[in-house]
Amino acid sequence: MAYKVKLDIFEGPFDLLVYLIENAEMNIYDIKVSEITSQYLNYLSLLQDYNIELASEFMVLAATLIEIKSKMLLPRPKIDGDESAYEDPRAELVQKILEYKKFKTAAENLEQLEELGLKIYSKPQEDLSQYTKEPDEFIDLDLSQFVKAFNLFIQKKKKIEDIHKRYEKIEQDRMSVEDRMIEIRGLFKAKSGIAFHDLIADNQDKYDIVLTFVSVLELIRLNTVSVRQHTSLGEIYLTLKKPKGGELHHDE
Amino acid sequence: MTSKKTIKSAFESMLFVWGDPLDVKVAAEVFNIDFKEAYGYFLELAQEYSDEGRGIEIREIDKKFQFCTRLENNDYIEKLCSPTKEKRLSQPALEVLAIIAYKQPVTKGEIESIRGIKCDRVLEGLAKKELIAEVGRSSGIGRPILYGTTPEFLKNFGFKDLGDLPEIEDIGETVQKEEENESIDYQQIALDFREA
Amino acid sequence: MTSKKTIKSAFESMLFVWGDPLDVKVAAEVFNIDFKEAYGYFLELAQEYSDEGRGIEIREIDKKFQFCTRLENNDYIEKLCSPTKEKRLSQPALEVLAIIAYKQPVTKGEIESIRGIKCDRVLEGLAKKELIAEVGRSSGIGRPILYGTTPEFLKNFGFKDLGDLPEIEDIGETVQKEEENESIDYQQIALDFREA
Repeated sequence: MAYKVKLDIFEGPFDLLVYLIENAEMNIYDIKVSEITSQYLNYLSLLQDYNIELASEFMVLAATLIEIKSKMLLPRPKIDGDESAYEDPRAELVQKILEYKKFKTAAENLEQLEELGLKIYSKPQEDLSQYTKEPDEFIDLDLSQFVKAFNLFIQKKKKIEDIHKRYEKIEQDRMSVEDRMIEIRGLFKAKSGIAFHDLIADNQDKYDIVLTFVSVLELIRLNTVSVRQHTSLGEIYLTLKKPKGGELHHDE
Repeated sequence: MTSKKTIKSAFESMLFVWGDPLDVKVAAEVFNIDFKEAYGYFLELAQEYSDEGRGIEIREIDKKFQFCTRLENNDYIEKLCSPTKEKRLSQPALEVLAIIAYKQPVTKGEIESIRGIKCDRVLEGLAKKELIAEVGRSSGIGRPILYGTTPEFLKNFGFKDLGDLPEIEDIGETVQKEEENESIDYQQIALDFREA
Repeated sequence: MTSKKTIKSAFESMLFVWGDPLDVKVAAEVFNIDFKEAYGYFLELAQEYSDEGRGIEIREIDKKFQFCTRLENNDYIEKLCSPTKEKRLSQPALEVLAIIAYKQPVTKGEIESIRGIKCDRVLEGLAKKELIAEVGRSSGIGRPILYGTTPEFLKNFGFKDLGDLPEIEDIGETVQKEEENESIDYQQIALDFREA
């Protein structure tokens, strides 16, 4: 049977082989290797006659076809008379052709979808600059950062505590007992009796209260003032004692 | 003759592809119908989009029609188009956030006594970012506001719930280790003080 | 909270302005809703446009949505104007693309072994058209590049996602079925051959 050579550039050796097989209307599972090989080789030489550059892969498949053809000529070795144990030399080629055909069909499907796709239009993006305003703030946080922040804080706090432990608080210069005694005695210029409570202002701290109390005790010891308490835990009244000999003096 | 439905659908496609205001006359020519008929279809389409409250509308400009967005959606478009800027929380903000996360519900006073510094501005910022919120009032004097973290906080850190917060004991250990390493520095500082 | 109607309307505006496929995730963020909710709204919108036979449709591509024209209106659009069309792919390009689409991620070597011929130039062309991209490296010898298809591929061929690709097994079966049906013919032809 004469076949007409189509002078298309085939995409590859498999493409050409599939074309030849289909053109010869052969069953893929029962390729007449001898026939297809000679067709394949004829085609290659024809292409060469036309000075069409052939990829080396076409030659590789030619060699494979010739190899299969020669194997087919060999008598089938019968292993225990089991025909099924005989491996058809064409098996691998058939698999490859099927695999290729599968994707050739897939490509044809894609081609149709591409054609449909080209008939659907989307629109270009609008000028978004008219909508863009100040960028939104976006808080970027992760756990490690969070833990780190907390650690840093605890460290800082411990450092401060540590420093507190190691250093004594330096007190400001405060009023002495002597100064306070002079102050209290001064108060008696205006009145003869003073309630202890009146010596302590509301805003005074422990130091001031103790200072006042110690100063009063000292004044008693020096006999400068006398104290009276009418009820237990009641108010303490201070009165200035008449100085025996004019000025106050330190006895002992 | 082409059905009204087909023509109207085609007009929508044409408006969409054309982008600019589409002349009714030009559109009418595609179907060989008169101006009045085409104009009527455009008006019908515009009415449909308007009635359905669609996010796109068909507006008429001088016997031409054009797709455009619904004015009311401008804010959302702006939000879509505005690039987001990454903003990290400051150290004070992270500290306050950590204290609230672990001690919630907590008052401003408690936070300030832990940090030893005022934190009104920081609280304001965190509340604005929706990481913390007022969760109630303390029964204490002046009934101060109690603060707690929000679901936004959980989302930001990828926490499922507050149980996902790292154990505070673990944090304590880490701190102690680091403290030991740094104890030499403290002594040096102590020396400086005495000499001064 | 924003009403469903408002969100859907805003999504339409956003789709329109954006033009390109709009990521559901990005749209969801504008309203602080979760992906699933936003995705549901987009599907509803797409259904509405489709049900109403609108001239514009909302198509899904890889978890993104985009407005596009109705396929059936192509002729009218072309009558109105001649939109610029992308060049169609060559036969080799389609084959390589098909292999990549079905077998991704796939190396150049695998593609070449199926087609029996080198495909460097074809790959280059497809990558330039952004239909395929390098998606990683194989763990095989020489760590060859792995190729996969892109969202642009899905868009151009009208696939929602890769699951939309026609089943490749079906293709195989079709081949086999046809072969079986036609086997009688082959035998007859075989007979002819012998006679010839």
